[in-house]
Parts: sequence; structure tokens; C-alpha cells
Amino acid sequence: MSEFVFLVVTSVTIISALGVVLSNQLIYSAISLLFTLFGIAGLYVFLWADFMTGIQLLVYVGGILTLIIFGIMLTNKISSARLSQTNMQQGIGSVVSLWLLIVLSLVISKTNWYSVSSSEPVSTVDKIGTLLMTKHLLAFEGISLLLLGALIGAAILARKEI
Amino acid sequence: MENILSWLIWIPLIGVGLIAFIPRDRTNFIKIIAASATGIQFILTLVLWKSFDSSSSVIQFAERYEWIPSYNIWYYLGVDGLSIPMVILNGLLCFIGVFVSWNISKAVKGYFALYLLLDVGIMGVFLSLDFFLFYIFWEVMLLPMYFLIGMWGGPQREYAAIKFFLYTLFGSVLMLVGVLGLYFSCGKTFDIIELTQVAPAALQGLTWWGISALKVIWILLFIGFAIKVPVFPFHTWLPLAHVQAPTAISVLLAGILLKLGVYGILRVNYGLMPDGVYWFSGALALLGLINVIWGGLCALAQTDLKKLVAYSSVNHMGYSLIGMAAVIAAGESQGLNLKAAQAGLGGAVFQMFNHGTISAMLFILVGVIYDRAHHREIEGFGGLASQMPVYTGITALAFFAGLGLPGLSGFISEAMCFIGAFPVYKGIVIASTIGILLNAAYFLWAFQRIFFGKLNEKYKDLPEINRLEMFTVIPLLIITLFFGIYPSPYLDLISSTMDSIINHVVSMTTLAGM
Amino acid sequence: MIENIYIQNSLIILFLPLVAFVIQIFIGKRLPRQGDWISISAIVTTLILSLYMFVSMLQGYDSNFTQEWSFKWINMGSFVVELGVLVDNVTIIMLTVVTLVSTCTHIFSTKYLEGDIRYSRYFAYLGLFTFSMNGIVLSNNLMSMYMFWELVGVSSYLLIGHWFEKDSAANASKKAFLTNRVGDIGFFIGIMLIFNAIGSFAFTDIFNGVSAGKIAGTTLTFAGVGLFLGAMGKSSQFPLHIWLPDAMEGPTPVSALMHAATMVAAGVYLTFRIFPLLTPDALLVVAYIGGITAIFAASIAITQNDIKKVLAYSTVSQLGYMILAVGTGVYTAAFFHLLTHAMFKANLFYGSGSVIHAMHHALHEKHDHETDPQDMRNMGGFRKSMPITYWSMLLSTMAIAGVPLFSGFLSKDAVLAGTLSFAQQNPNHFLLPVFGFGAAAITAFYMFRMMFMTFHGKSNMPDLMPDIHESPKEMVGPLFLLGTLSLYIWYTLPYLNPFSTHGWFTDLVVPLDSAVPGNPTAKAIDDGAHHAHHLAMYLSIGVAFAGIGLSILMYLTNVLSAKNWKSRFGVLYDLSLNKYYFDENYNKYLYQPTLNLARKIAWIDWELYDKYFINGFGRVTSWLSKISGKLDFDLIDQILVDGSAKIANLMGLALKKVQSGKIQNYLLYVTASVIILMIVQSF
Amino acid sequence: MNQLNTYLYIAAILFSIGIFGVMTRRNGIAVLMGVELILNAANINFIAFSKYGGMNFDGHVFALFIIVLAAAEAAVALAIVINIYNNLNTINVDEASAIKQ
Repeated sequence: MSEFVFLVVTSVTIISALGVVLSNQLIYSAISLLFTLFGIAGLYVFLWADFMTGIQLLVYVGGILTLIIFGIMLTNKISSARLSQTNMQQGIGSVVSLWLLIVLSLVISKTNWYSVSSSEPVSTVDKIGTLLMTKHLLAFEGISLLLLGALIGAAILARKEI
Repeated sequence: MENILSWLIWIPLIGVGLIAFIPRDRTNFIKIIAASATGIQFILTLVLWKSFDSSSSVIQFAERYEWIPSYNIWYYLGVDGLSIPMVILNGLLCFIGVFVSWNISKAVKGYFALYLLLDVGIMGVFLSLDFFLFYIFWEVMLLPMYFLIGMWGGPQREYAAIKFFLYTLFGSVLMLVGVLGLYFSCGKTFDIIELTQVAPAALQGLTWWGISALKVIWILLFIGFAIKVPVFPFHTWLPLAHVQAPTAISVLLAGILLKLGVYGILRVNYGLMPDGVYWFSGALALLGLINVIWGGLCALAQTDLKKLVAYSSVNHMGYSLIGMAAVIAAGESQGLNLKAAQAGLGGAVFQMFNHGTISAMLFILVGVIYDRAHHREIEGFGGLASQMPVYTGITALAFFAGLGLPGLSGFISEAMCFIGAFPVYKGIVIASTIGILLNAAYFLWAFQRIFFGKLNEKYKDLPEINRLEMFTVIPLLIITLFFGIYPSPYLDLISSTMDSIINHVVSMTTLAGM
Repeated sequence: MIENIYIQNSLIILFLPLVAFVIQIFIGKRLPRQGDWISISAIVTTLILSLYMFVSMLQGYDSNFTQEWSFKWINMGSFVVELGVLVDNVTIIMLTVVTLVSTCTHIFSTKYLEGDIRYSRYFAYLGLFTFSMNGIVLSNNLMSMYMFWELVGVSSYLLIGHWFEKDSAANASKKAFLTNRVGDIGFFIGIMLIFNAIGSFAFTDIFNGVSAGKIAGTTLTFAGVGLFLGAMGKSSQFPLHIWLPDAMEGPTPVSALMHAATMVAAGVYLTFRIFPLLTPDALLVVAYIGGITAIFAASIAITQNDIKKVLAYSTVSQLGYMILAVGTGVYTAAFFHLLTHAMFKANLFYGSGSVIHAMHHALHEKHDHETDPQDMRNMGGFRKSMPITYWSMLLSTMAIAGVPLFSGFLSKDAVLAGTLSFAQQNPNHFLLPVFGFGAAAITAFYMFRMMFMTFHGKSNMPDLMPDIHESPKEMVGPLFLLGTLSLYIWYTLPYLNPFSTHGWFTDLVVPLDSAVPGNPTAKAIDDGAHHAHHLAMYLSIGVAFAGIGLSILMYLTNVLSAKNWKSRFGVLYDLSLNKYYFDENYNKYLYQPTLNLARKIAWIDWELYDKYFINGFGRVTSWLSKISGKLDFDLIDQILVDGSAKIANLMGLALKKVQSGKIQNYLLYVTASVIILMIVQSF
Repeated sequence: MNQLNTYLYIAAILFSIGIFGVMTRRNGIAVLMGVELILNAANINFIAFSKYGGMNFDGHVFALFIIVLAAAEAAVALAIVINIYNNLNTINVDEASAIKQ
């Protein structure tokens, strides 16, 4: 059962990811991205990362994606945003990407990964919280500063007159 | 008279040089120079005639200088009985042509310069005995002609000029290929006289890609010359060029240029490839027949007088072709009928000359009426006989000459062609005698429509032919009459050369090779 | 140079009219009286010379008299053409006839054409004609005969077209020339056939060659028929007869000279000359053509109303007689008929000319330019006003009708006797004498019809009568002279038997044996004709009087109504009146199709062949050149030549693109490089 | 089925797709979406290694940081895009090269 669900989640993720890059209309890409993000959240569930699943849904789906859709709506008329969604690199880009995929796959399959599977899942929230406040405190502070900077910067940039 | 032949060729060129230095508004001076250049040339041709030994068939007055030794090319001039009448005719017609074009008003300087250049080319072709030189003069002739038609011609002159040019260029390209074929297969020489001796043996049994080289070269050269003649399927440039060209150029075109074709066939095809004569003479006679009938019928239907005369040229040259085909009568297979061969070949060469004078006359006369009425529609005239009796008389004589009336030169040559060809090509000759009827029909019908009937009111003030025009026609008329009554001077001039051509064709021919 | 007096004389006779022609044409107009005296003195001189020769011929009285002289005209070694002069009794007689009639015509014309705008030109052409006719007569070879033959055609052309302002005259002249040319083609083919076989044009050589068998059988038949075709054209034989009636558009004296007495007789003269080479088959053709022409033309002449047309058809018919005679072998009879016919027919034409002249003047007085002065329906009762014309014409009419005591009787009788004898020997060909006698009857009928309509009865236009006068003496003189020459006595001297042709003529012109081996000898033919002579004579007198009697009944005493007979034979009458629709049918089935063919050919030549085929080459070439230009530019130049530059450029561009400033490109390169690095690393 | 390699492959696929998107899209926002895909692919790897590396939660923390960064990046990028759009009336990245100056 779970394997079937995993298969569904995986295929949703990959297909909708393809939809993101291939669809002609920007808004479809955004919607495809929504499904991709959902799918990835699903993958997190399989990876026993409950907190990350939540964050993924909250931040990505709730935040970034909303932001993106807003951006699309601000910059495009939805109906007319279908032309020339790709540049002329499409052909060579696909080749390169495919090669990249092949190379990566080769690497993945050739590498003998260190892998120990833990016996059962545990709650991740407290562990992450402890780590953030102890081992990664500095990074945590840094990232919050960055976030603040980005906030201010974005606000300034998005104003009509600079 | 050292180098008389060179002088003949280069005197008009000196004229061109002189004209080049005269201001363009001194038109009379230009005309006088042109007249004197051609006049001197004409006198020289007469001198040449006087000192020519007609009993000999060898090349006379030969001049031979090395020109481009690395390719064995010589500056080789000479005359024999085949070329001398043409040389004289050219001298005469070029001289007359200057007076025919006396009233040219547009770009006189250019006109006469080109005119003299044309003269150089024609004279050169008749005199040169080196193929390379021959070909160069052949092309030299072409260019002035193009400009003379294209700039001083009628309303459709550009079209006519380009057509003439392309047609003849096409022919000369084929000729060039043929000439080169001869050059490489006959020991790398351009010397026509030498080739005459060498070529028959050299071409014997030679094949290119399985086809007899002789036939290929014959056809190539024949088409090149046939376009000039013009032989039936290659004739359509002629009416157009004639109609559009200015009168003097039509005169030269009909009088001389068409003769180059026949001259070339006799000089080159007959001389170099006697085997081919046997092979091709039937076709030659047939083409002659088609020329006669087709040209005659076309002339009958024309409404433009000049076009009628142009088609009459097609018709008349047909007789020449038929006569030429008769040469094989002297062969063994035809029972050594030397009589017929002489009559036919002599008739063909005589017809060449006669057509030169007669059609020149006709074109001058058409020009006279065109200058006055500014059109050439046959139906547009009527009753001119009472208005212009002298002109009518002269035209009548010219027309009668054209329709082959005994007492005028055209008859003798036509009759000789027929009589000569008859033993060999009975059917063709009998069929082509219909041409005699067609000749009479189109000339007389045109004559009636132009001169007979009630005088067209429009033309009741038309001036009579003037002295200058008379001066251009009368000499031709006298020649036509003289040779019509007494052809011997001409035939004596050519007969030994004709005999040598016949002998050459007959003796060189080895039917086994065919 | 030439010692022989006969040759000298004949050459003078030949060339003197030519000299007159040249003078007249160049300066005639500027001379007093427009130079007619030059022509007349020239022609009178030739007449005197001819008469001198004639008299010396009579003095010599040698039936074998022959003089020949020739020179090499063309000499190309083997191909030699000799032209020359042959003088024998026939030539001398013919020369006398030509010069006599020509002299009469000259004199007659001075009045008839008085005041004509081209008076001098007219006399010039007469000179040209006389020259060429003499040339035909004197030729000793086919070549020069053919040449003069055509020249005669030209002078005929010029004289018929004398009044070229009239379209009918212009058409008639052209028609005459072209119809003659048809015959001339046959003539020329005949010449070629003979020359091909024998290699000479001279009559003597030809006859020797024929008897030597150099040419025989079908070829000889064809040659003979070919030569005869020329005679058919010139002598206006069926079916080439169409031009002669139209030729009446020319001045009447011309009709008398050329289209009655001499030129048309040239055809007969030619057949006479070539008789020895005609094969039996060819002779049959000749005989039938002649016979058909004789009766056919006569049947047309019955209904014609134009006085000159009647005479024209009668000429055609009489020429048919002569040809018939040649065909049946009695060719000296043909020549005899030629001689007598020349006299009386010329006279008849002068008479008609005189009548027309009078009519013309009378109409002119009345200012009537509508009425046709040649239409007999406008005449009648001229006998009193024009007595000399009447009597002279009556004499000639008697002659042509074949009334005894007149010349025509003798010659016609000889012809008919020959025909009858031929039919007796070849019963299959019984039609030939039927043609002959039938035509004789019809001739008598229509000739008297003409006389009665013109001179007898009441005038149909009485108001003209006061103005109808006898013609001036220049015109009456020839009438008188030739009228008397219609009497038999001139031809039978020194004998006086009016019923026998025996006389100087038969003594001097003796038939020769045919050169064709196997043909009947002259003696056999002569005997046959002699045998048939009496029967023929009775028959011909019978038919002549029958014709005359019918004519008297219909047109003089009006016992029989011509109108009734006309309606009784409605269809035949129409056919005859319209000349059997020959002109219409020729026009419909010959001229128009030829013209249409010519137009089509010209159209094909110009609009189709030239425009599409020849210009098609141009178009194909220009199309090819466009393609090759395109190839040249697009492929060679743009791709290959510029290509190398472009590749360099492209590489530059490619390298430039690396520095495109576009992040995405950079990303691409980075990714690609990473991949490459990874691959490289893995090896 | 549920082992490390599966997730790595999925991540690799997503990564490749993301790279493709970034390379080929003209629209700035679409490029951004490609970038999101790449980041997500990286996150999947982090989480997967975290699970199969003995439940080491450092991976989770990194993933968290990445999400934060992504959010910041998205905010700034979109601000820039909107600005470009306002100025150049297009958000196609290849046309917006005027910004190079």
C-alpha cells in the first residue's frame, strides 16, 4: 500500500515538475509547481521528516508559491502569457539536462552509499529545535538577519520608484 | 598592290579611327569619311577582280603571317573563286549602304563608326583562311550589328537586336565547338586550306562516344552557318531583325550576312568534310524545299512589306540550298553527272550573289517608301503607280527580279539550282517549283495592292524617288539586268573553283566510311 | 560577225522592238507625240524585214529550209547552255504574223488610245511584247523559249494592267500572270526532265536524243505533258482558261495582238515545236484538253453579252481546236489554223475595238458614264453607221464560222479532217471529232449572234445612234487589211480551189515524222486526214450552216425567241452565263484555301513557333539562368563562399555568445562543463 | 523500494528538470520556479541522507535553512522582477539585458 502511495507521490512530483518547465502558460507552471511541492512534501513524509513536511507546506506552498502567483499576476495578463515561454536554448538545454541526469544517475548508481536505516520514526521537532539553538545557533541568527535584509530589500525594490 | 587583302579589311577600320577624331556635330564630314572609306574599299575590290586569275582555282593574293605561334594560329588571308564575288558584292553594298543611310540623324558618329566596323568584320570573314581569324571576324561582325539594330532600329529594336544577337551567338558557339573539334582531331591547325587536305583523312572513322566525329562536327558547323542562311527551323530571327533594322542594315543583312552562311557551308563543310556532303545532302535539299515553300507561304500572308521581303529571303535562300545539294550528282553513285553538279553548285553560288543584289534593292525600295509614308502596311497604300511612276518602275523591276523573271539574274541562278538538283532529287525539285508560283503570287499581289487601284487620297502629295535614292538602287538594278542577260562574267569567275570543290567532294569521298 | 542574212534579219527583227521599248520607257514621254513614231517605225521595219524573208521564202520554195545559229550563253565546263536562233519556214510565217498584227495594233492604237495618260508607256510595252514574242518564235531551244515565254507573260501582265486604276484590270493582270506561272511550272519540269536525260536544250539535240531512245516511255510522256502544261497556260486551255476572258480588261488592240492573234498562239506554237517528242499518251492528253476546251469555251461564248468576252471565249475555243489538231497528229493543220485565226480573230477584235470606240464616244457625248460600252445589249443597228467595220467584221465572222471561200473554212476543215481520221483509226476516241464538230456549230451560231446583236436589227439605245460614227482611218485601215486576209485565196496561192488547203502553205510547211519511235509517221497521218477530208468537209459545212441558220432564226428574223430558249434551258443557260462557275470555285477551293494556309503558316511561324518555341528557349534559358543565379548566389556564394566566412563569423559569434551576458547561457555552459568534467574525471 | 537511491534518483530528476527550466525559460518568474525545483531537489537529498545516515538531524536543519533562503530569494527576486517589469514592460530575462549597464 505504502509503496503504491510512494509511486503515486513520486510520479506526481516528477510529472508536475516537468509541467513546471514545459507548460506554455506561466500560470500553469505555477500550478504545476504547487503539485510538485505537494509531492515533495509527500516524499518528506516517507522520509519520516514530519516537521519539514509542515514547513514545506507552509513556507513553500503557502508563502513562496503565493508570492510567485502574485508576481505572475502582477506582470502578466494571464491569457496572453503563453507566447515564447522558452528561449532558443531549449534544444541544447534539454540535451545538457539529460546528460546531467544520466551522469548524476551513473554517479548515484556507481557510488556505494553509506546507509543505515533507523528502526522507527521519531518526532523531529524537538531534535531540530535543540540543534538550532545549540549547534547551529550562529547560522540560525545569520539566516534570520538575511531574512530581514531580504524583506527590507524586497520592499524597497518593489516600489514603483526607486 | 602588296597586301591588297589586308588593305581591304583594314581600310574601314582606318575610317573608324578617323571618325573617332571628328566632333560629333560635323555629320557631313563623318558621312564623307565613311563614304570614302567604303568607296576606296569598293575600288580595291574591283582592282582585285581585275587582277584575279579566274582560270585558277588556287588561293590567290595570299598573305600569311605568324600570329600566335604557340597555338599554330596564323594571320592568313586569301581569295578564290568562291569568295571573290562575295568580296566584290560586299564592297559594293557597303558603299551603297552609306548613301542609303545618308539621312540618318541620330548619333551619326556612332552609326558610321559601327557601320565601318561591321564592314571590317564581313570583309574579314570572307578573306580569312585561318579558322581562328575567321571566327574572330565572325564575332566582330556580330557586335556592331547588335548595336546598329538595337539603337537605330524600329520600335521593337531592342527585342530584335537581342534576338538576333542571341540567335547568332548560339550559332557561333556551336561553330566554335566544331572548330575546336577539328583543331584537335586534325593535327592542331586552324589553317582552312591545310585542313581541307588533312581533315577528310583525319576524320575518317574517328568516333566520339560512339558517334562519328565527322557527323558531330558537320552538324555543329552546319547549325552555326544555317542560322545565318537562315535555314528553316532557325529562320525566325530574320524577319524580326530585318523589319526592325534601319534600311542600310537590312540591306547588308540580306545582301551579305545571309551569304556568310552559304559561304561557310561551302568553304568549311564542303571543303573539310566531303564525306559529310554525301551524308547530309538529302537533308540539305529537303531543308531547301522547306525554306522555299515555308518562306513563300509566309511571305504570301504578310501585311508588312518589309517582312514580306524578309520572308522572301528565306524563300530565295532555299533555292541556294537545293542547288548546293546537287554537288553529289558528280559522284559515282549518281552516274558522274558533272553537268548537274556544276549547274547546281554554280547556281547556288550565283543565287547567293543575285539574292544579295536583289534583296538589297528590295530593302532599299521598301526604305524609300517607308521614309515617305512612315509605314509599311501593304494594305495601307494603293494606286501609287500614278503618283510615283519612276519608283513604281524600279520596284516592278526589283519585284520581277525577285520572282525570277528571265532576263533578270535571279532566274538564271534559280533555274541552275533546279536543273542541277533535278537528277538527284527529282521529287524535292518538283515540289519546290511550286515556290516559283508562290514567288510570283506574293510579289505580284503585294505589287497590286501597293501600286494598282485608285490612288489613296492620303498619298497624293507623295514625292517621287529622289536622286540619292536612285543612285543607290540603279547600280544594283544594272547588275541584276546585266547578269540576267549575260551571266558568263560571273560564272567564269567562279567556275574553276566550283570545279575544284566538286572534284574535292567527289574524289575525297569514300562512301565506305559512312 | 554573222554572215547569214536570215539570221541577221531575224536578230534585227528580234531586237529592234526591244530598242524601241528601251527608248520609249526612258524618254518616250518627252518626245513629240510621246514617241509613238519610234515604236511604229521600229515595228514597221521589222514587218518589212519579215515580209522580205517571207518573200524570199516563197521564192526559195524549199520545204526543208532551215537556218540555225547559236552561241554559248553559259559555259561552266560541262554545264553548257547554248542559246540560239532557228529560222525555218514556220518561223518566217510566224514572224510575219507577229509583226503584221503588231504593226496593225500599233497603228490602230494611235487612235484608240489617243490621249491616254500612259500613251508612251503603252507603246513601250507593245515593243517589249513584240520582242519577247519574236523571241519565242525564233528560239531554237527550250531554255530561251522558256525565258521569252515568261517575258511574254510579263508584257501581257503590264498591258492587261494598263488601266491599273481599275481594280478589275489589276486583278486580271495578276491572274493572267499567275495562271500562266502554273503552266510554266509544268513547262520547267518538262525542261528539267528532258535536260536530265539528254543534256541539252536545243530542239535538234532533243529530237535526236528522243529518237535515239535516251528518253522514252513514261518519262517522255511526263516531259511532254509538262511542256504542254506551259502551252495550256499560255494558250488558255481548260482548266487554265480562266485568265483569258479577264484579260479583256486590257485595251482592245492589246486583246487583238496578244490575246487573240499571237501570244495565246504561242502555246500552240510550242506544242507544234515539240510535237516530235510527244508520246501517244501525251498526244491523247493534248487532244482531249484541246477538244474539251474547244467545246467548253464555245458553250460559254453563246450566252455572253460583252462583245469582247464573246470574242475571248471564241479565242479559247479556237485555240482548243489547234491543240486538238496537234493532239490528233495533224499539227501542220494546227499551225495553219493558227495562221488564219490570227488574221481573222485580230480583225474581229479590231472591229470590236472600233465598235467600242464609237460607243465610248457616243456615250461620252451624252455624258453617260454608267452604261457599259462593251455590252451588246446596248448596241444594234450599227451596220449603217459603221459600214467598213461591219463588212470587215462580217468577212472575219464568215471565216471563223467556217463558211467556204474564207480562210477559216480551210484551216478548220483540215483540223476536223485530222480529228475525224484519228477517230476512225481509234474508234475509242470518237468524242474528239464530236467536240470538234460541235464546237464548229456553236461557233457559227454565237459569232453570228454577235454580229446580229451588234450591227443588225434596231438599236437598243436609239438616242446614241446619231453619235455613232465610223472610226478614223488609222483604225479602219487595219480592219480593211485584215478583213481581206480572211479570204481563202491568200492561203492557197498559187492554187484557187476554195475547198482544198493545197497551196504554198502546205507545200512549205510539211509535217515531220515524230521523233518518238513507234508513233505513226507523218505520211500515215496525212493519208488518214486526206481520206477523211471529204466527209469532214461536208460535215463542217453542214454544222456551220446549221449554226448560222439557227442564229439567223433567233437574232435576225426573230422567228425563234431567244428568251424562250433561254428559259427552256434555264440551268444550262445559267451555267454558261456564269462560265460554269469556274472562277467562283477556284476562288473557293483554291485561292482562299491557299491564302488561308499561308496565313496559318505565317501564324504558326510567327505567333507559335517563334513566340513559343524559339522564345521558349529564351524563357527556359532565362529560367535556368535564374535558377543557376539563385544557386550561384544562394549556394555557391552564400553558402560555400560566404559560408566559410560565416563559419568564422559563427565561431566568433559562438565565442561571443559565451560572453552573452545571459545568465542562462552561463548556466548552460557551467552545467555542460560540469558534465564534461565529470565524464572526463570518470575515465 | 524505499531506499536511499530511489530518493537520490528522484532528486536527480528534479534537479535536472530544474536546471532545464532555469536554462530554457525566458520568463523571470519561470526561471525562479526552476530554481525552486533545484532547491527542492537538494532538500530531498538532505532529508534522505538524514534519514539513511542514522537519523542525523543536521540535514533537516540545512533543509530548513534552504527553505528560508528560498523564501528570501523568492521575495527579492520577485521584487526585482516586478521592478524590471515596471521599467522595461517585460520580464523576459534575455531581453532585460539592459540591466547589464
